[in-house]
Amino acid sequence: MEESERNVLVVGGGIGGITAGLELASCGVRVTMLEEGPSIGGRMIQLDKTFPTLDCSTCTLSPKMVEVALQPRIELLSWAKPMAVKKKGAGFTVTILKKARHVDMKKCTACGSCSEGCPVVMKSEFNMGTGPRKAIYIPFPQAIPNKASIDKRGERPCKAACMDACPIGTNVPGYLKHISEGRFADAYMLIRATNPFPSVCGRVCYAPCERVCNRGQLDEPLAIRDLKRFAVDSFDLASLEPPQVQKTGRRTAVVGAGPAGLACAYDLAMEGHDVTVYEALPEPGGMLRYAIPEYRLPKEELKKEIDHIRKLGVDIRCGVEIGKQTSIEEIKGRHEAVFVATGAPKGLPLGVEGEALAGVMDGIRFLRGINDGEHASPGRQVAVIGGGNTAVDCARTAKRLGSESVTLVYRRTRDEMPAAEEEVEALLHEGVEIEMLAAPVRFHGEGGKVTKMECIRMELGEPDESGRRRPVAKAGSEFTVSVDCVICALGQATQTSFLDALGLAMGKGGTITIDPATGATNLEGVFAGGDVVTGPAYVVDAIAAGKRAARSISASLKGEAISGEAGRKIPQKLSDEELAGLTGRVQKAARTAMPEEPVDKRVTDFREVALGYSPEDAAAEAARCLAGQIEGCIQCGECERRCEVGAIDYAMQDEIVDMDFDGIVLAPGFDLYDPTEKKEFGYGTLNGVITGIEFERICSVTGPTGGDIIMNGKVPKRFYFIQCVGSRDRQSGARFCSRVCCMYTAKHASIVKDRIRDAEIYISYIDVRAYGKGYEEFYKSTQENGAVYIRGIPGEVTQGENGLLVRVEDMLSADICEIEVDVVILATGVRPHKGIGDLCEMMSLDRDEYGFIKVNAVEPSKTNVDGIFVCGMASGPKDVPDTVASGGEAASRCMEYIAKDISS
Amino acid sequence: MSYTLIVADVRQGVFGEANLDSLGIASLLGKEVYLVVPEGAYEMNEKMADAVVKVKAAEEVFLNPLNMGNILEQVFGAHGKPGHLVFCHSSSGAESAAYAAGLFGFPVITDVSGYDRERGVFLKSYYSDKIFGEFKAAGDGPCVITVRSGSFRESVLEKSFTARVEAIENVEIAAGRTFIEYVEEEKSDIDITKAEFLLSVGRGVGNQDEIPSYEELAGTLKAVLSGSRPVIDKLWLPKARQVGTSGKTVKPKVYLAMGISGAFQHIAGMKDSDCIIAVNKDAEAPIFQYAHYGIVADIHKVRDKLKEIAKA
Amino acid sequence: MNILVFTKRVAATQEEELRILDEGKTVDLSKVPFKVNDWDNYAIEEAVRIVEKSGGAVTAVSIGDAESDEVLRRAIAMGAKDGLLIETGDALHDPAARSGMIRNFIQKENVPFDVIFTGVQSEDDQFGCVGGILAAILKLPYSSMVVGIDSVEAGHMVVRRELEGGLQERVKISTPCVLSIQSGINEPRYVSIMGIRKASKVERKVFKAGGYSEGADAKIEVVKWTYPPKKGGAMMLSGELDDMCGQLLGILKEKGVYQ
Amino acid sequence: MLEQLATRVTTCIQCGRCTGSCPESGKTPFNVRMLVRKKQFRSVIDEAVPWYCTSCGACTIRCPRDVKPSEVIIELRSKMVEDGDIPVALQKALENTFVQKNPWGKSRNKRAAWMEKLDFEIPHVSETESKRLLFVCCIQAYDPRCMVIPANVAKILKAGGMEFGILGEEEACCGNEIRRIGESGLFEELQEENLAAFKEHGVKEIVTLSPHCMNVLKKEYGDTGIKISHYTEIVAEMIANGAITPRGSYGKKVIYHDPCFLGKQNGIFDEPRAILTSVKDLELLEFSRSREVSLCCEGGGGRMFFEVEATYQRNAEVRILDAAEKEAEVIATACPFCVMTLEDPATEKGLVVREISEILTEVL
Repeated sequence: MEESERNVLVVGGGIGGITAGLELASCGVRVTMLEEGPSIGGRMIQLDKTFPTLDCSTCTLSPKMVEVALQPRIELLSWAKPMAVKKKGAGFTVTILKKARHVDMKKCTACGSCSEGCPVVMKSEFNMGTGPRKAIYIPFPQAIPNKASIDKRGERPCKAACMDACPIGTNVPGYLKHISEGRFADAYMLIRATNPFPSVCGRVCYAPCERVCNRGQLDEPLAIRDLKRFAVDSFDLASLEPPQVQKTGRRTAVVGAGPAGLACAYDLAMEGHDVTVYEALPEPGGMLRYAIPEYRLPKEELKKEIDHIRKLGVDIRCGVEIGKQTSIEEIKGRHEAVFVATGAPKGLPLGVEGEALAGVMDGIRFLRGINDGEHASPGRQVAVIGGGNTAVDCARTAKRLGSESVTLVYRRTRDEMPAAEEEVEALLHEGVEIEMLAAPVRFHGEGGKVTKMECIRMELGEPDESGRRRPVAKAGSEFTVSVDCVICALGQATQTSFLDALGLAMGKGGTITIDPATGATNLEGVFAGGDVVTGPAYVVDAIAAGKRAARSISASLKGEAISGEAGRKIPQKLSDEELAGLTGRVQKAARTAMPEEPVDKRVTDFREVALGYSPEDAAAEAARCLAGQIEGCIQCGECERRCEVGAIDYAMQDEIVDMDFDGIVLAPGFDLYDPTEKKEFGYGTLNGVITGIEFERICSVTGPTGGDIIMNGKVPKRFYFIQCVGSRDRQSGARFCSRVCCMYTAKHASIVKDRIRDAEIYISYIDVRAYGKGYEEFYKSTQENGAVYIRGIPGEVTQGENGLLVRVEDMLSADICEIEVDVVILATGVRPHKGIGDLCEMMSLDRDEYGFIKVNAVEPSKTNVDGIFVCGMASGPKDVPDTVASGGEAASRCMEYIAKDISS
Repeated sequence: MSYTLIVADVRQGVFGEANLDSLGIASLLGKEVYLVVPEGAYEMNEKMADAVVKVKAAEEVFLNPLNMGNILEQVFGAHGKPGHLVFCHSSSGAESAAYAAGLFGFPVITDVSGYDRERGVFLKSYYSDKIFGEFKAAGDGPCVITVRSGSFRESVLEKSFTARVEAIENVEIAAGRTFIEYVEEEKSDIDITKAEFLLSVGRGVGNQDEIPSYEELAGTLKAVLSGSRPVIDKLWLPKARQVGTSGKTVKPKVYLAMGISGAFQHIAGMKDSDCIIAVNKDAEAPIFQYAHYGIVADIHKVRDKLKEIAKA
Repeated sequence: MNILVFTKRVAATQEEELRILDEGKTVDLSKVPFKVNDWDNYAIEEAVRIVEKSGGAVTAVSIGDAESDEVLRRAIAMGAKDGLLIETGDALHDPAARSGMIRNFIQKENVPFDVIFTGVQSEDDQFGCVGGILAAILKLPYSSMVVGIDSVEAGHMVVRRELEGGLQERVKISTPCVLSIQSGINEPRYVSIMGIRKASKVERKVFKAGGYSEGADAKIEVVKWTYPPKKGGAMMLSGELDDMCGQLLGILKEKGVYQ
Repeated sequence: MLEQLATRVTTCIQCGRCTGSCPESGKTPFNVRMLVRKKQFRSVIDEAVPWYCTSCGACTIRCPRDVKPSEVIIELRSKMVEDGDIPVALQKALENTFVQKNPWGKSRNKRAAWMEKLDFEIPHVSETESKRLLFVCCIQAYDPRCMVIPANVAKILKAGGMEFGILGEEEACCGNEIRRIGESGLFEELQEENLAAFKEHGVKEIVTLSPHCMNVLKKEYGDTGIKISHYTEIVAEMIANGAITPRGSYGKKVIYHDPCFLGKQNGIFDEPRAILTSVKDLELLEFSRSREVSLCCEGGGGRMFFEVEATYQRNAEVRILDAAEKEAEVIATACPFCVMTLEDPATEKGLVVREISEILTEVL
């Protein structure tokens, strides 16, 4: 027959459908093959071996699958199924649903890095749940088409505002998902992917993510920072070997070993560049090391992070003061790029009379002294001036050093205090008082030591440029309090005099002016970021600045144009409708409180206040994340971030198309009986009870263990196979024999014998149905190889002391045996495919009493509808050879039909 | 009507203790007491009756109710009809009493356990002792009564003289029924349902090694040893010895339960015993609700003490 | 062999608390269920076994009110061929009266028999006399307390009688005769409700008692019904071990089981 | 009339799942598969054998062919009952039931004697508005150990604000066990008597105490139009909707034993557990053989009234050993038969058996 314009639809990509499709295509017919799942191959590709020759199933089938992919007359549509069928002349118009796979098949290279990063772990359908897969996945290496797809089962109920709010775009939903499912190390690594200081951010980050968390609209925001801390605590960073990176030999320098500098250094080192960090102080860490007190961020934790950066090859040189040991020009000359991140280390003076008296000190210096190991009490009656985090740190520290009374004096009210709310809360808990709407105007002293502080009352006036209401002194409201120590924590300033020689463009207040998108200064090769650019700000902003500079430096070193980061999205709130929709769906649950050291204990020393979650608490808290409430992809964006070819498309939509065909071959395959309802066998409740197809996956070289029979981490020795589970069974509605179980069980037994020499094997049967050539012989040899066949089906499987207890009557002796085994394998019978009902309805096909497609007895591929043919298990139980034969038969019947159509 | 005639209860040469009850009621009836016995070496206190009529016939002949008619006719011939004709309420006594009552057309009241002398009424059990009836013979003719064992023993009055002895020389032997032999019950295993005195042990015996010493106690007390289910289940005693719904239902005169708490199934098998004595260290044991007498004590100590006293 | 078995419907009082009414004149049985007399059940079973083995027929006879038909149906279900009811409204407490009525009935109706079985006694009145009196007035040999029928020959039977203390006597008794059957002689078969329903289809003849009461007057009378002397719960023996054991042995002696 | 439950012996393919499921197989001569086979071939059956069945129902539930082996056993027994070949103890139970409407032969007049333990009156069901009947059941009406159960349940229902009444002396044995013993005629009589009483008093709803009663009323009395529940269903609901709240604490480790007639045969697994877990400080343990694979205590199918001639470890004892291994202090169950069978070996091991209502009453 010559090339025709005939088109045939093949529904189902199992061995039946493949056979029919290839036969038809080889006859010149254009074939459209619909596969409901991600890949063709059907059940057969899941098998380890085929019966009775014990040929490798994959070896037999995958060439045929490849042929399907290469056959130009076959158009393979995966994730596709028919929706409606209309008769059109002698042919049909079929409405086909093509489900969105959210991956552009043209771009996807099947590199697998998307799956690697995906935090959503699901059960692999291919492995029958015996192994995992990710929400973005390729079901198995031989898959056709060999493209990833995203298992997106529902719309994410929140908008991941957390990620948008985070200056470094931390994959919050991703790591929460990991934590909620107990994969704590994965959670840590996901955090670490964008953040060289998880331990710091898990403790002192101001958590902009939590402020925007949309769970907060429902009940309370997730404890994102605390969960990060949990992930950090459960990971031993010291054991993490830094990745091997290809060295570029490019030399870069970072000035200032604070968070911005170190973050930049880390990212540069990860790119393979040589990095030298210059730090004036004796230890690296900047403000993290010298300003944040031990009870909030233990030095040890910080040291671990910095050690890891050093392990990466970053050369941190401390005690090197620019302008003394070396000069900025010299550094610039020796390196191809310099990142300046010297921070804002200078305390701002108060500017009132008596500031020079002994006992009046600068907050930053005070904290630095403490962090250097000084532990003398600053005084009995301490006043701390200021309302920021530094002021709060000073006050809580003073309390810990034994000061009798500590009072925070602040110009505005508590609402305007820039310090984090929970810090202020803790401060009050620990017994520090806040004197609001007051400002010192004068210090009085005796013998050069401060004794009294004179303040004035303030009131709030018009808002200033910061948006806060400006405090205005109330004339005549002066009052005096006794003090013996005043700590001023009003703010910090940069110290940039050593840079003067460079000629950097400077902004107001001594900050360096940069391109905010790239971090570049006016000088080529010089970048800046952190507090030296912004004035005092948050840790995570500094880290972001460091990372931004590293990105720009890397690009410039590669000779690429320095482009800014793609614009960050603005965190979105939930609309009222969205919120209403959630209210019914999501159970309200309060945020899990972080356990803390009791107040009476903690104010006596510098131990860390926040104690960290237990794994259970952490998992429970993380499970509150709205993104994690849906099954499948949580749209955390990790794959998108990793995909180098930009193939990910979350917005991809399902497609519905109408196509015309001259004939249809149905090969939808079958389902396996779910033995859960047979409670007595313990499937789903007893560990070690599995189905035959699950066992097939465990045995398979393409399975989760690479073909080693390992269950629960051990090689099982004692096997019990139970046949006829859900076959010949009136109670489960299937009185028919499934035809394949006797032989696949024999096959399993011989696979076990082959791989585990000393295995004990029992097989319960009613009667062994070994029809045809080679089958009976195979059954015999299985027996001869030592499988014990027991005539009689067990009544129940229970948990024994050292395994599973199978209770069975050996009917040939009428003895009741209790046999202890490691594994019980249920030879589950076959059932009509669950989609067969819809299929038959849309095509007006008759079904038989068991629900299979009804066929003509003498033309076993013919259905009651002319032009629609069926092959494989869709019409009743068949083994692989019979299915292949039926595929061929269906193809030839279909050819006959469409040829008639041509000739007429 | 000047006398009370007692037909003696004898068996295998023994003049049974039950005769004391016949003699007792005869004393209460207050008339001359005539006692009919077969001639033989029966040990009895001949001061208890006014006259003893010795029947020259074998014991088996005497005990055959068919012959009793002829014996009694001879007594009546000599002394006239008695006011009351008294039998023991025993296997043979009851048999002969009924037959004699039929033969002579006398009224009969059986199983008499009390007598009200004032009102001349006999107390007879009804409905398994749940109710008693006060009975009286209609008319003034002779009346046959059978007396319940143990009911009148205390009323026996010893006469101051030895009874005079009379004899009946020839007894006409009826052909309708003849004695063949005595049969001891088959003793393949003891039938606990037949025992009058059961010593029953339960879980409280603790272990199998204790069983022989309870067997020994049973021997000393001439009791039959039985057990509750746990003891049988553990094969400490044979199944035939089990008392309870799953074993045998027993109604001995005395049921001495040692170390049996009184599971419901067990109680069902023994609650109708005449006298239940329970020994248990648990004062709350349910068996005490069914027992007539109870001892709260360690059963092994009680066992040893009983043996000690019984042997002394 | 034709066997006539007397069976009586009696009040099942074992579990009941009985009340005496009308100052001792009546016992209230209005709420008490009724059943077949246990001893009669054994008698019927034994009779049925004999005819099953050596031929003949069992005829069950009951004296009582119309309800007594129940025990006849039961007897038929067990294997009796016929059921005869001598219907009387009054309770006959006097065994002499019962026996007289039976004699009159047998003679008047010419009821054929080779042997008459009765239970040793009935559960309600516990007289244990009907068999003996009946034998005497019919001038037939008699044996009570029959716990075994060893052989049934033409003209005689060999039976075992239960004596005290586990002893039995074997006697030869010529037929026709009257035997009072002791419980334990056999294990009566269970009579299912289905069996009783089937038996209902067999016709039972009813005779009015009035025709047989001549010379069967009561010879004794009930003066009054009384309650038995009250028994308490368990009397707890107390004292030292010696005392308690001593008292225990005393009780054993008193009960006559230990000398 | 009970609709005859047709068994399907001819469809049996001799797979043996029944024997493998049977709590009596192996240790006793009872082999249910063999009996079905013999029934197929009408072979002679040893008279002693069918009486081992505890009617736990596992065989029937698990039979893939719907042969209903436990009904086959009833059929075999029926034949034996009609022939009078029946163990004496069972015979007594049947005769007692015939006379006194309870297998123990206790006075029918004392069927409401358990109420003496109550400090309030329970009306006759005809005097109630709801026409809701508390069906007491023989063992709980008479056995001193079990009499507390109706009293407790009555207290609990009252506390939950539920109105109910009883039939008192008019109540007859439900007949569940009688039917299983094979005395179908007697069962029908009991059924008729009870149904007549239900009808006469317009009973609309029945709360049962014993799962055995519930089973027969629900499944074998035909379509009565009466709502039948086990009390645990009612009480669990009361707790769920706050009608009653256990206030006291029960600081013990409690293991729950599923009665066959409540669990396996009627699918009530969660309600008793819900009641137990609602009790403060009560630590609920589970047998490794629980719910659908719970081990039968051997109290059913007439086995309460007679015990077979066998010397094997009784399931009740196995159960108690399992409970002890799980370090349970209390074995809770919701069936009087289970209480009776479990209590004896439990006492020996120093464990306590409690009907759920006993625990609940303690903490209410």
